[in-house]
Amino acid sequence: MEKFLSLIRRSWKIGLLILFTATGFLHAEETVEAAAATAPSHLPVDFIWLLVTGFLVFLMQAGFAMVETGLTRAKNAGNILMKNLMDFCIGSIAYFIVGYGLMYGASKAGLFGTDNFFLNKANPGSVDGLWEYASWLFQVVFAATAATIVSGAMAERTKFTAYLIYSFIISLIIYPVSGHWIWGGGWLSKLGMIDFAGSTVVHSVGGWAALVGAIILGPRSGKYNAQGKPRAIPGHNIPLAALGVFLLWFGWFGFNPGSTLKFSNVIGHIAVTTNLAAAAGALMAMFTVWIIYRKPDVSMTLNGALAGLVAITAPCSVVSPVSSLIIGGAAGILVVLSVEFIDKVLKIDDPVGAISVHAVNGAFGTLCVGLFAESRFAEAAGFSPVSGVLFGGGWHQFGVQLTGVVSVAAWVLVTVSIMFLIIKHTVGLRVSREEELKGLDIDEHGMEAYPGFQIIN
Amino acid sequence: MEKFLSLIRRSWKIGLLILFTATGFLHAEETVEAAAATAPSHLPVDFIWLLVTGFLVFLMQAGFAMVETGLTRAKNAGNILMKNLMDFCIGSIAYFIVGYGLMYGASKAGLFGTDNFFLNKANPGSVDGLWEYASWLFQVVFAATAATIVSGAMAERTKFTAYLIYSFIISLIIYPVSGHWIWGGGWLSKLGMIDFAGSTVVHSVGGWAALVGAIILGPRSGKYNAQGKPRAIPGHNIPLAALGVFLLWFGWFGFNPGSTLKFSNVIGHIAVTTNLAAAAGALMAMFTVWIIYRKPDVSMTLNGALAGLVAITAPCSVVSPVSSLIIGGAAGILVVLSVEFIDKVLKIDDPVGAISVHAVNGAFGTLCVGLFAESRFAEAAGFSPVSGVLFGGGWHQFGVQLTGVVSVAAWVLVTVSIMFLIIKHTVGLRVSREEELKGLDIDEHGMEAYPGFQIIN
Amino acid sequence: MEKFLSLIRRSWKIGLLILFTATGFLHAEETVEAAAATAPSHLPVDFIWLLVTGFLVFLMQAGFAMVETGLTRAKNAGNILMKNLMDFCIGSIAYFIVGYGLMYGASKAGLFGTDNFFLNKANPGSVDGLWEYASWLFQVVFAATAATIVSGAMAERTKFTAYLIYSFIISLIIYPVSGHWIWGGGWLSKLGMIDFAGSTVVHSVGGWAALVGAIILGPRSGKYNAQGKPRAIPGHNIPLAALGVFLLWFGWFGFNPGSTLKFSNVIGHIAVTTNLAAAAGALMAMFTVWIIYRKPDVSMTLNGALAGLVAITAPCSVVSPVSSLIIGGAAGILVVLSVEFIDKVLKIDDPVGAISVHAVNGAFGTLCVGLFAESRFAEAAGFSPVSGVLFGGGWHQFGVQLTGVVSVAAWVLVTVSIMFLIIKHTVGLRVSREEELKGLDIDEHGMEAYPGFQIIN
Amino acid sequence: MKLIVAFIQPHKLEDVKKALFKAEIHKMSVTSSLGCGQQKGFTETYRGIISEVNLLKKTRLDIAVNENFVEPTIKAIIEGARTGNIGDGKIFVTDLHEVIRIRTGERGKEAIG
Amino acid sequence: MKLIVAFIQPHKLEDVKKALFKAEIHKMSVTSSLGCGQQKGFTETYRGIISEVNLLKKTRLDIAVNENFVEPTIKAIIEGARTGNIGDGKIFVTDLHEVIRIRTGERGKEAIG
Amino acid sequence: MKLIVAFIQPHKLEDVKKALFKAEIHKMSVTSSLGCGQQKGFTETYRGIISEVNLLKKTRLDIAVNENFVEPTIKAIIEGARTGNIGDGKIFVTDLHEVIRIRTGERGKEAIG
Ligand SMILES: Nc1ncnc2c1ncn2[C@@H]1O[C@H](COP(=O)(O)OP(=O)(O)O)[C@@H](O)[C@H]1O
Ligand SMILES: Nc1ncnc2c1ncn2[C@@H]1O[C@H](COP(=O)(O)OP(=O)(O)O)[C@@H](O)[C@H]1O
Ligand SMILES: Nc1ncnc2c1ncn2[C@@H]1O[C@H](COP(=O)(O)OP(=O)(O)O)[C@@H](O)[C@H]1O
Repeated sequence: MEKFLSLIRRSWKIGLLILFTATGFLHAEETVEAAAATAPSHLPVDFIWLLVTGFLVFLMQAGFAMVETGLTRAKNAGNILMKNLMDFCIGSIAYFIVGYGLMYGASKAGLFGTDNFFLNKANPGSVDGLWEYASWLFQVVFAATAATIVSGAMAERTKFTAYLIYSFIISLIIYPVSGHWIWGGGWLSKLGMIDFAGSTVVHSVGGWAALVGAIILGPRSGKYNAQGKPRAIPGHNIPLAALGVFLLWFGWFGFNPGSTLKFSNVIGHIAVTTNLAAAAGALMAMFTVWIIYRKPDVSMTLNGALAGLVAITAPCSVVSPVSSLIIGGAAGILVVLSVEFIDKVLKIDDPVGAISVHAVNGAFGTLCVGLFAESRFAEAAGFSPVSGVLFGGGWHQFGVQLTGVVSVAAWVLVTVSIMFLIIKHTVGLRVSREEELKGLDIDEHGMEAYPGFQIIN
Repeated sequence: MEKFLSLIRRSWKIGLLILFTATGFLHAEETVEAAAATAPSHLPVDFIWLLVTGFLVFLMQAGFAMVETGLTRAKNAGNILMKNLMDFCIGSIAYFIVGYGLMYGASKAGLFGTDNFFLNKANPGSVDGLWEYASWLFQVVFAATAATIVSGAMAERTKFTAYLIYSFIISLIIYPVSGHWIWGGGWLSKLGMIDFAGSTVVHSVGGWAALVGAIILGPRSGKYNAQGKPRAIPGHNIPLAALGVFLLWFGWFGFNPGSTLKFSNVIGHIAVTTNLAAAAGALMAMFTVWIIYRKPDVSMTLNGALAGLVAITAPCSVVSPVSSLIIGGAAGILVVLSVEFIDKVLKIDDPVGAISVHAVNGAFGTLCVGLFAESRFAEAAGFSPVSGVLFGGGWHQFGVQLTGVVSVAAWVLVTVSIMFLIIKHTVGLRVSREEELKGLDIDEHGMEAYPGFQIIN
Repeated sequence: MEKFLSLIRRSWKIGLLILFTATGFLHAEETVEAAAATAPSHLPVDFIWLLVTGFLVFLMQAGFAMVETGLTRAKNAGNILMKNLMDFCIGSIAYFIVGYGLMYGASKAGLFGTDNFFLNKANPGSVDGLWEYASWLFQVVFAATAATIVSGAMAERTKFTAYLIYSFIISLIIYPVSGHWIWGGGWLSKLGMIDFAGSTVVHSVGGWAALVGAIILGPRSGKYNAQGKPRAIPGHNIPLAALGVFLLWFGWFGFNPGSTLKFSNVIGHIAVTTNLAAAAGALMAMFTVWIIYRKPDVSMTLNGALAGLVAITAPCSVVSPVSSLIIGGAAGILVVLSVEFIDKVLKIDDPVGAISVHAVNGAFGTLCVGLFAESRFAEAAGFSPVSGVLFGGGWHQFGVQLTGVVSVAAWVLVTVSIMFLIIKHTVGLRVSREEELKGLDIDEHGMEAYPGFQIIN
Repeated sequence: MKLIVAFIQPHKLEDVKKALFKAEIHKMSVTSSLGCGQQKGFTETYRGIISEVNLLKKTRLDIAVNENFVEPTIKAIIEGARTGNIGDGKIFVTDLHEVIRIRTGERGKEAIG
Repeated sequence: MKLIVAFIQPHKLEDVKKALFKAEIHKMSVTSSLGCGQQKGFTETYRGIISEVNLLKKTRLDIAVNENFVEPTIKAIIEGARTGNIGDGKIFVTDLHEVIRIRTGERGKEAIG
Repeated sequence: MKLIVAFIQPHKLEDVKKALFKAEIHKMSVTSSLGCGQQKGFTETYRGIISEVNLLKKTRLDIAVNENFVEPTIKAIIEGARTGNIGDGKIFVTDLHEVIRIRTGERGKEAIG
């Protein structure tokens, strides 16, 4: 019995010890009962995981900036960099003031959130209150990703002030509302839509906005000749663009695995599907251009990697590695065909391929959930055990996904059209032809990106 | 009773199991009692947090290198890169030999540390001994940040050997001593000074040293005309500079949140204030130049983001997000006015704006603790519950902060002046006018940064 | 007794609570007994550490891409970027299909693994099954590092298709087999060889392959004059190369500390030795070139940092910080002499110094384990308490290390020679002289890396 | 034969090329250059310093033609480059003593086109 | 005196330099340029667009020589640059009125070499 | 009219411009160039290889002037560029047949300034 009692004593001590050390914030004097009651809902590993992955996603801003700068002309480099920087700065503030509350606040009819503006539910007095800060940080870098996509499609001809206004509005209202539908407990999430890391929530939103912007702006002067045939306007710094893709890929390891939103054992699986889809995307895009045009085009291959990443973003946690190869590979082919189609048939001028990468593959990836999901992965990732069409789950989930894709597209296309048209008829959306020919750096910013270098065009 | 006993058995097993797995280093054979006695003072999450954030801070070296290279001329690019690389290499060694001990060793009268040179308190035999390594790693990247700031202000005219000597001395003595005062348990920390992540400890130290260096060196030839009017000498690669700012911002998510030095639930809050201040800094700097000079200058906006980051570094853990917006925004305005003042009134030539960003805003940020601190945040971050002037705390804390700012400035200004004057009169501080005109790359390194590119000037 | 019972109840509650929150995946309904039985072998901190460090290692792909692009000519920039991207993409797939199984599957006579192809042991149903994914992710980025090294040595003259084939084969078979010997439980690991993070497993494998490739290809045209004297062919973008080195250094903080493969308290120590060796490597390389050629050459100093990193990779966990300074410093000197020797005596054309950095210093670093290992570090890192020659351990361990170095070299030299010779006589290994002179970008990819810039050569 | 050297606004290059092609002048060499002319430069603000940039980016064309093509070439350049604003550029005409086509070794009028 | 201006294929520069050195012509100036000539440009595909690049990279040489060196210079350039393919380039020769060596102020035939 | 082409040390450009402005010559075109002259090149070490760089960076000036400005221009260039060392550069003067200001269509002496 003595031994027995000592055993108990020990076990009690150990329990307390671990609780104490593991959670950190509990004071030893508190009674154990109380301790159990205030047990942290968010563990240190949750904080660390969410923040570290959020930091990686932040670095995607650098990635986008480099890709977009590299794939456009030297004379507009300063301008595109400023736009990339500013959409993050303005977006951060808009998302702090209103966006986050609209997305994750208490839901009004499943349509939008209604509180937690100015992060006012966050506070330093409790773990939950502190968690709110970490959560905002993670969400703001996603909001900024959606915002920054547009700059690429509208590059080399958009007025700087117009872009600032656009940045504010998309992060303030447009992104948060559809985000609420899927991630904030809104109606699409209730329907059972799965968009794990945001093929639709983030990428399609950015992509559709990019589509509208590129259409309303019209093509860069010189992009189409009198007969409507497209001309190539090569990007001025391919190494920078490639660096950008590597940074984006790196950031995506935050984007997808971090979307568990707290520590989970599935993070490794998500990293694997993410990586394989990107690899397959680049590879298949390369082979596709190679076959069609006889040369493995570098910038298109770079787009292929991004297409794979965008497509796997929704299904990354619910599909097998082999499926991720298929999804990524298909995305790689799709992006080439889509760039072709948009450029040559629709005659929409998208200098960096943003529409094909983010809108088209965002939609494609979201639908892939309905095709490739496997219940065993879905369950491990914390979803209900859905299966896609190809794994015996029938067409229900696909229908749900399609509903999500279409309704978000509709929301963005309509609101963004209104926004851009208002901007166009007030401050103006496009620089003058003169300014465009000289380059936006000179007139908008009074500078050159590479003074001293002899550059033609 | 049987059920009861089995419950106890189970609970005992679980306790042991968790202890075993969670701490990792305890051997199963050790008695539980002993285990409790040697409970680790540093948890796995502490190690991971400290190291991962330290790694991010390391990447700031790349950020500084890119910013400084981008904002200077192509003919000096190789030289500035070498300086950035070398101050880290030499600084690492100096900080290993002496610096770390001087900063964090047993305090001598609150003035400097006296042991732990060559990391000799670190050892692989205990958690505390192993922690010492992690701690050094985190600290050395901070030391290197202080050192590297100077290269920007002294760019394009400083002798390479002189710079190597400077690097060694600042990391060996100058930075560690004032660091000891505030972070190493020295007299300022005893006064109650709060400099959470180093607006003063790191940035001001670098900034004041930069000021002295720039003054003693004198302006680049051609910077001021005969009438003393400044001429613009544009940086040669703005995309590189922008990339550098993104890398710095990313690294700052290690710099500030990591300065908890172990896991803490406040890391999310710190990340939020850091991000908002940077965003506000960039935005306000942009609007300020825009109003004054009619153009949103890119390089100044980049400086604005950095100014916001430097200013929030001291108060990041003790102020609210809204305060961080104000602090960052003010820093953004301040940096523009300061660059103006230094360039046009003081006529000190600082090619990248390092003095304005790091010294001026480092001081400003440190004082902001005395203005904007709120007890609820201070407490959560582990400080005594101080409040700033604006939150009813009176002027005491402000006075303490001011004492810190002034005394560190005095320490650095005096020691660095002596150092640079000695260097000047021995090995020489500045390259010849001829060499400066040709570019430092040719004469100091026998190379060009961009061979093959046609570059004028 | 009432108090006693309540104590027990509490301890039971706490135990369960912690178990529940800490492991996440256990369902409350499961009996405690069962829970104890399936206790996770892999903790959250293990997952986080492995994945985050793996992500950092991924970023080394960007580092290699930038270093290799920067140190070669503008006319081949697109090509080298594509090669860097593609070896990762193809390597990922090859390593998924076969490589990983061959390296870590059940060992056949200590020679190669025989199962776990297509990651088929991974599954979402258990912690171990999920761990397998994380583990693959970490391993694939190492495999890709080995693969990508070769592109630098073979730069500016290798056919793109030949390179794609090479990439596939090295990640499919060559790297995994020797990797199995040392890391997969194969014969060298049984001999007791210590190659903590892969000086031999990763770097030497890449380096020897690079050597073979560079020999079979022959030098770039114009590299040696009629008298066999080497000509300098300067890299076109030194800032990019420097950025690459910073990214590699950053990634190495994942490479070495992450090679604990799960959380361990020694990670800080490893980060310290890694950092000091890199610093010493850069410094000593700089002084060495400075003394020999009167100028501190930038690209050689960059190589020095990498040499230090490669050399410390094997011994990072078993040597003291002071030893790491010596190892790194020696590596810095060695790399300069080796570049000299290879370039001027052997007359092998290695544009970026890959052979000297990875093969020579990989071998050197592996041998350093046998010289500098200290039992106290080895033990803390989980090895048997070996000591090197200089610390009283005698020549045994050195002999083992040497065996490893030689046998891996033999394996790689033979298999890679066969592979390259087959490629050479089938698809062809080298582009035509015409194509080489024009630049590979034009003919292989139909593009230029910097259109618009006026570039000579 | 004459060598015509023109300095034009960089963003007018496309228009000038078009005008030249229309005039059946297909051969030329193009370089980027910095110019100082009547267009006194513009004021750039860089980091708060208003600086007079007096070396403006220009594009230089070198066109070798036979005598009868001199005026059409000049006309085409003017047509493509003129906006009526300062900075439009200048055309210089020098005598060309000899032209040799490297490929064939042909000389003179034959070689020029 | 004559000023010889040649536009050659960039990758022939080394060979041309060698040929010139052999002919004892050591002084020259080299610039990169874009050229439009008989070589009608190649088709590049960029992002799936087949585009006719008609401004090809060329290297421009400016060589000032005394009369007796004109033909050797032309010969050397041709020797180094000719492949027989379109795109080999052109050589233009103009009269040189005066040459001044800045260092010494020397003029004319003395100054040229 | 004459076209003056000068190759000078890049870092002398500012001084030369100043000297030209003082001599009231405000119009010019500037290009960067590589030159091979009496200055035999310097030895660069790149990665341990001592290599003779014999194409040195030079700055090229093109200045079109009326006859009476030829000597002042030459003098100003020399004044700004001369250091007395090898590498100071050269000035070439060719005849200028015609000048046209694109903006106005003016020709000749009027157009040159
Ligand atoms: N006298 C000259 N010598 C050399 N280049 C000249 C001369 N005059 C003009 N240029 C070149 O032509 C460009 C345009 O000349 P500019 O005077 O601005 O045109 P405009 O005559 O229409 O005002 C200048 O930037 C310069 O490159
Ligand atoms: N009439 C011309 N005026 C100016 N430059 C010319 C002219 N003809 C040729 N060039 C230059 O010479 C280069 C080579 O000429 P090209 O016609 O391609 O050679 P080839 O005569 O062998 O076909 C062109 O790219 C262009 O730069
Ligand atoms: N004969 C020439 N033809 C063309 N360019 C020349 C010639 N001589 C000199 N140059 C140019 O002038 C530059 C300076 O000439 P250099 O001989 O170095 O000057 P110095 O006569 O003072 O020694 C050379 O680099 C080259 O660009």
